Amino acid sequence: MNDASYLTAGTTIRSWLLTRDHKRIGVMFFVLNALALAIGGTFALLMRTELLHPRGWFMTSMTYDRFFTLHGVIMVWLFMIPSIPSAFGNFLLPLMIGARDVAFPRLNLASLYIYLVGAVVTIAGLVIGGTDTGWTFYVPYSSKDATAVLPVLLGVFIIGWSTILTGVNFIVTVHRMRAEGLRWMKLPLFVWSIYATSIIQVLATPVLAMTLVLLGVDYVFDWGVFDPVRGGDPVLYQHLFWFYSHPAVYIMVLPAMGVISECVCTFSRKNPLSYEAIVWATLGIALVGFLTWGHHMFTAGISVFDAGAFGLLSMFVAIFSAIKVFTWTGTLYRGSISLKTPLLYVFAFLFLFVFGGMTGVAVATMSLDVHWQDTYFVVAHFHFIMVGGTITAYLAALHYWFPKVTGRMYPERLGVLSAAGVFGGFMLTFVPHFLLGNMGMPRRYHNYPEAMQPLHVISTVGAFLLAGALLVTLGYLVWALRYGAAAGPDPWASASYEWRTPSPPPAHDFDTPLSLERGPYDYTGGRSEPVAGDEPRREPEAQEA
Amino acid sequence: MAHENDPHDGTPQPVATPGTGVYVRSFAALLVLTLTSFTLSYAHLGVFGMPVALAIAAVKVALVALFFMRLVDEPASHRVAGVTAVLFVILLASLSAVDVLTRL
Amino acid sequence: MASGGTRREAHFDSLERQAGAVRFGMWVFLASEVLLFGALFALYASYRATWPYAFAAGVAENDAVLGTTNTVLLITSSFLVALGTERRAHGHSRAAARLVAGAAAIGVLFLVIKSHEYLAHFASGIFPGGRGAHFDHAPAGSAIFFTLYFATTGLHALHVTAGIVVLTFSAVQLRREKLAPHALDAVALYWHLVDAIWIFLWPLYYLARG
Amino acid sequence: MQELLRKMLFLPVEASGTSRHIDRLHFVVIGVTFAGAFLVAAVVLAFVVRFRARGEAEPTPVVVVPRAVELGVGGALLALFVGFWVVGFRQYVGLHTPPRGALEVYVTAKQWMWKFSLPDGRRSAGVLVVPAGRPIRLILTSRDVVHSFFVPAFRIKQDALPGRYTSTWFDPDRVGTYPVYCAEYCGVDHSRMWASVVVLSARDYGRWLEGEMPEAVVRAGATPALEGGVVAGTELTTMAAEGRSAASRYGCFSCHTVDGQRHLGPTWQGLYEKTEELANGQTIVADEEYLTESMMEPAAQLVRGYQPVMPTYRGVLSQPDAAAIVEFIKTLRFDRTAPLVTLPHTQATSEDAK
Ligand code: HEA
Ligand code: HEA
Ligand code: HEC
Ligand code: CUA
Ligand SMILES: [Cu+2]
Repeated sequence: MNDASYLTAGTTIRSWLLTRDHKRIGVMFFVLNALALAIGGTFALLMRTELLHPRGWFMTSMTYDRFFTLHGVIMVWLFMIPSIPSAFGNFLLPLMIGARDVAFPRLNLASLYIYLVGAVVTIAGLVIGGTDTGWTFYVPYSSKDATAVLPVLLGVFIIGWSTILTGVNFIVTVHRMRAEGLRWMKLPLFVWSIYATSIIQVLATPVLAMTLVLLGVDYVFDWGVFDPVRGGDPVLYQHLFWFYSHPAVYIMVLPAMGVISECVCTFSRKNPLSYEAIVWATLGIALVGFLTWGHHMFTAGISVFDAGAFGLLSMFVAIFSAIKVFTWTGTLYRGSISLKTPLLYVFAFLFLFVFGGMTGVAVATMSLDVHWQDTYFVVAHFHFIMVGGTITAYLAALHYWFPKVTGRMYPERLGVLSAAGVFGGFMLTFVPHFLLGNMGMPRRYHNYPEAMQPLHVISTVGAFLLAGALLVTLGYLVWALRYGAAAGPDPWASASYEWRTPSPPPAHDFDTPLSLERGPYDYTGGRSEPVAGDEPRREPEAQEA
Repeated sequence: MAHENDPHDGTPQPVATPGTGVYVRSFAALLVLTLTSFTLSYAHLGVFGMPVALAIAAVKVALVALFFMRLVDEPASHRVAGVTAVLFVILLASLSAVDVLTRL
Repeated sequence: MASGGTRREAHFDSLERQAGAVRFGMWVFLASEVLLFGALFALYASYRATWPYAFAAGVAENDAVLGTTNTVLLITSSFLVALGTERRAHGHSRAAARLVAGAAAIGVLFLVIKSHEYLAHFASGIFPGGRGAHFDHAPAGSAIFFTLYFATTGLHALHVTAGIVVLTFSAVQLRREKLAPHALDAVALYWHLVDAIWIFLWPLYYLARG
Repeated sequence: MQELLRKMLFLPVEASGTSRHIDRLHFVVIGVTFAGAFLVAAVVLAFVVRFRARGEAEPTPVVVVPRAVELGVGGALLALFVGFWVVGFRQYVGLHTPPRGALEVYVTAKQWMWKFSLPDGRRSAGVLVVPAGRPIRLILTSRDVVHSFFVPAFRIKQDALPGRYTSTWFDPDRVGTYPVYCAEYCGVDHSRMWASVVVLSARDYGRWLEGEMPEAVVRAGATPALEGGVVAGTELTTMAAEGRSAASRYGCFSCHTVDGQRHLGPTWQGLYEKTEELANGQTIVADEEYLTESMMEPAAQLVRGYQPVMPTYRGVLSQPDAAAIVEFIKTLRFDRTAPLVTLPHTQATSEDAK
């Protein structure tokens, strides 16, 4: 049964649960991630509702503290870090390099289950233990805390190993599984971004793992590794935590950037303005991103000298992102632009990411951060990047590859409509946060001065709008699974490799070896001029129809 | 279904190896360096004690990596993996220790 | 991930490619392991900068002779494994099995000495977390030194234990001629790394008295 | 101009010399942010209009930007960002270099209050009184977890760490009362760990030193306590604040909350003068006597629905501490719908300004 799509290559539950097919693993990752997003989002909405009143009105401070911890932990580790790499990356990576699978398929399945176990432990710990430390687990609060941080530490630790294994797998896959003759500089840019992300995952996550273990040991056996009474230093905990967590923010944005690169090129039918610039900027972010962690600690009591070094290095890493933004923008030049939903999300991304990124530069400007540190300005900064940037790219990816994954089209009109809703809701939610931060509203505050109430109310209204638009999206995508029009192998007339196999792809990805004659961004010919090697693969699809 | 086009399946081919000599020589060098380091630790080198000990350790680890782990004749990607990891540990340790050292 | 016989899996074009992928995968994984210990090295650097005197005194408290013995043991063990991979590459599985088993045995010896050291510490009132009679008179910062000492050598000992398990398993498989060279290579790489990490721990915790 | 921008960005009033410098940089950086974002948006828009697809799957030319342009743009932007850094770093160094002759104030943070002590032995909790026109250096530490001393009006913030002293300073030059927030998450009442800085004119400050109570101080001090009298009197801590700190010292908060939440033990919120149902079926009004007895002999009158796990504090809790705790519990009797506190926010009371 060579022609069966990966979806029909076995329909028992067992055939899914024990699959080693990267596509099925990707789909399962996607479902779990979306679930995490929904849970994390629900807690965000509860928080926003509570913040309608300056002193709250339906929870105690203790509950509120638990909720932002739940929200942060779930969004970061259960949703955002695995979202694009483990779901879309898994599905697309082999397709984009002409491989039959990732290098270690069994390990890949193991990553999925490790993630699942970690996620369950984390959520159970958050809910039952009532962890209230925030997602940063700062000592000594976290090691003295009467509530249980332990299960959460364990859960995040477990998820960390899932991330590391996925990273190892992807790095080896990109190095060793590329189709014969596929050179590095011919790889689709999404592959580069996943590759760079994997490097960070492999090198940063173990430091988090170790830090959490030390914290756990502190908590259980009272070893006091960071206890000032015994000569320890709580600030060192922060160093270790941010050595992981700053690179981790690039884990969250690099894959999104890969999505943007793909969508920009496909929907403007253009080669990237500078392929190499994007590649080097991607690697630059991954590597230099390791040297800026101290910018989270400008007011934490680190030395002025160290702070200065981190401030300067932060400026360097920002350049790479800027270069990418300029390259994407320039790619549109002389293209043939079709305003499909994914491209609209790309535009939203560009606008919001520049804002989010530039406010990153602003908070990296040391004297300014003294005012902003731990206020809603920072909350706004990172939601602009993580929601305005990454979630927007995630939605772009979802629409862009939906036909490839499911073989069906989503309804375009509704897509455009909810993209507008997402953008509007987003602005309404998070622009007020900048202003609140300027006013001096600290984060993780359940009670706040009354003067700040109007902005909070606006933000809450926006959050519900945003949630509504996301629900509509979810609704029509589910609808389209069944009723969407059949997509065909390449509905966007894209040149990228993954579109050169039927939609949905067969279980073994490629029936004939991937032809490399046409590059992934070669739009000099248009579609009418079929590329050699494209034809035979269209046939099975035709028979099916 | 997989094996039809690979005649070598299941029959590992002899691989080019560096030969026992390299291993023996590295081993000897490691022992000598260990002894040197041990002896020097009693030599009251003062502030230089630590750097010297670490330098010797670095040489030893290089020997292990290059010859025991065969980095000498492995693809560049393997070397990059090893070197990057060590580099990042150094960066992590130095940028956090610098903080402690330069606090007022 | 290192296990698996000599069979080629469906998604690889050739066995060489598969062997190469496993070996590279192991290297990437080891890079990750290095960073795991990296966190502890960073703590050592920073805390030593804070408490130079206590750290020097703490190192003096450790038995340099035992530490050095352990260093020699691990290097020897590593050497045996390297020889083993060499033998296996030439198809001499049984000779390789003996070498690998020897390496595992030395690993056990290492652990025996290590536990002896721990027990000696407990006996003289040194426990992790700054507990024990020793700390009544020790200089400030000693608690941190020994906590780090126990954490780091403990984590290393865990790695040694894991290494012994896979080495033993490999030796058995080799004896049955059921272990592919690339699988043994991966195990060997891991064991060399455990050795390499100890090569750094040793000066930090046993030699740097001044 | 500066004033207009400040209002547009919702920044609080600038009440120190440093804050004005910092704001100037702020405006430049935010200006560039806006310029960058709208520039990108404008270019995208222009390209979309100009290069809209005219047909299906049109071929397009290969356009590659010359390396020199790339490097030029990147370099220019880097120069701009490094420029931000240079100015920002200098200001940051400034924030860590108090001028000679600054008035030193020791700040102690603990869950969930700020205590101040001056070199002359004067102590206060919740209110810091300083003279305008004189630099003030704060030396901070914490008794428990990490807190952060944040005064928006001065644009300063510094974490207070257990086991260490950190410092920051400000040069207040505008008379008024300015809120202080705790900006590092520190537990349940993190969001109520507030205080005020009262900046007095030199003359008023002199009067205050003599023992008078200028109106601004009275107002700040009499601001109805953030829950439980955290913002207390000026010269000495009130008994309730003392009680709160005693309760925290003795670990009462590991079982009791002050926000209405049931924990191992009953909440203290609204406890005073409440009619309590006991395990033996009787009821009792929680007056001073009952509260004291509950501490000394908890098992004697078990509250219904709780385990007898509370240890006795007889011999542990000193008489003054016990009394202070009772006093503290009495302050927790507030009405939840009334505003907890009217914070003198951005509007520094204008009549105070010279
Ligand atoms: C995906 C996540 C993500 C990304 C990509 C970034 C990107 C950046 N971040 Fe952000 N950050 C977070 C997530 C992220 N951050 C989170 C979660 C926190 C809070 C953590 C916590 O405390 O809980 C945080 C906090 C944070 C702080 C600490 C603030 C504080 O706590 O006080 C700092 C300080 O320097 C910072 C800086 C930066 C910088 C310099 C970048 C740069 O990489 C940005 C680079 C991008 C650009 C520069 C945009 C492109 C620019 C242009 C196109 C130029 C425009 C044109 C002209 C000017 C002409 N971030
Ligand atoms: C990926 C990261 C991520 C995302 C997406 C979000 C999304 C949102 N976040 Fe948050 N947030 C964080 C990461 C994130 N956040 C972190 C790390 C913190 C810091 C925590 C801490 O301090 O420790 C934080 C803190 C934080 C705060 C500050 C709390 C405080 O300091 O007191 C607030 C306040 O408004 C907030 C609000 C929101 C809102 C309204 C959204 C909205 O965008 C959410 C909208 C989403 C939904 C409502 C879900 C609907 C989705 C579905 C129904 C499924 C649809 C599925 C498909 C389409 C496939 N977040
Ligand atoms: C180990 C948990 C624990 C600690 C610590 C603790 N308590 Fe309690 N407390 C309880 C429990 C359980 C009850 C309810 C049962 C009872 O009445 O004994 C209670 C009841 C009380 C009551 C009566 C409350 C009522 O609703 O009638 C007071 C007053 C009180 N505690 C004060 C204190 C003070 C003051 C401290 C610290 C100095 C303290 N507690 C420490 C567990 C604790
Ligand atoms: Cu104290 Cu937050
Ligand atoms: Cu960062």
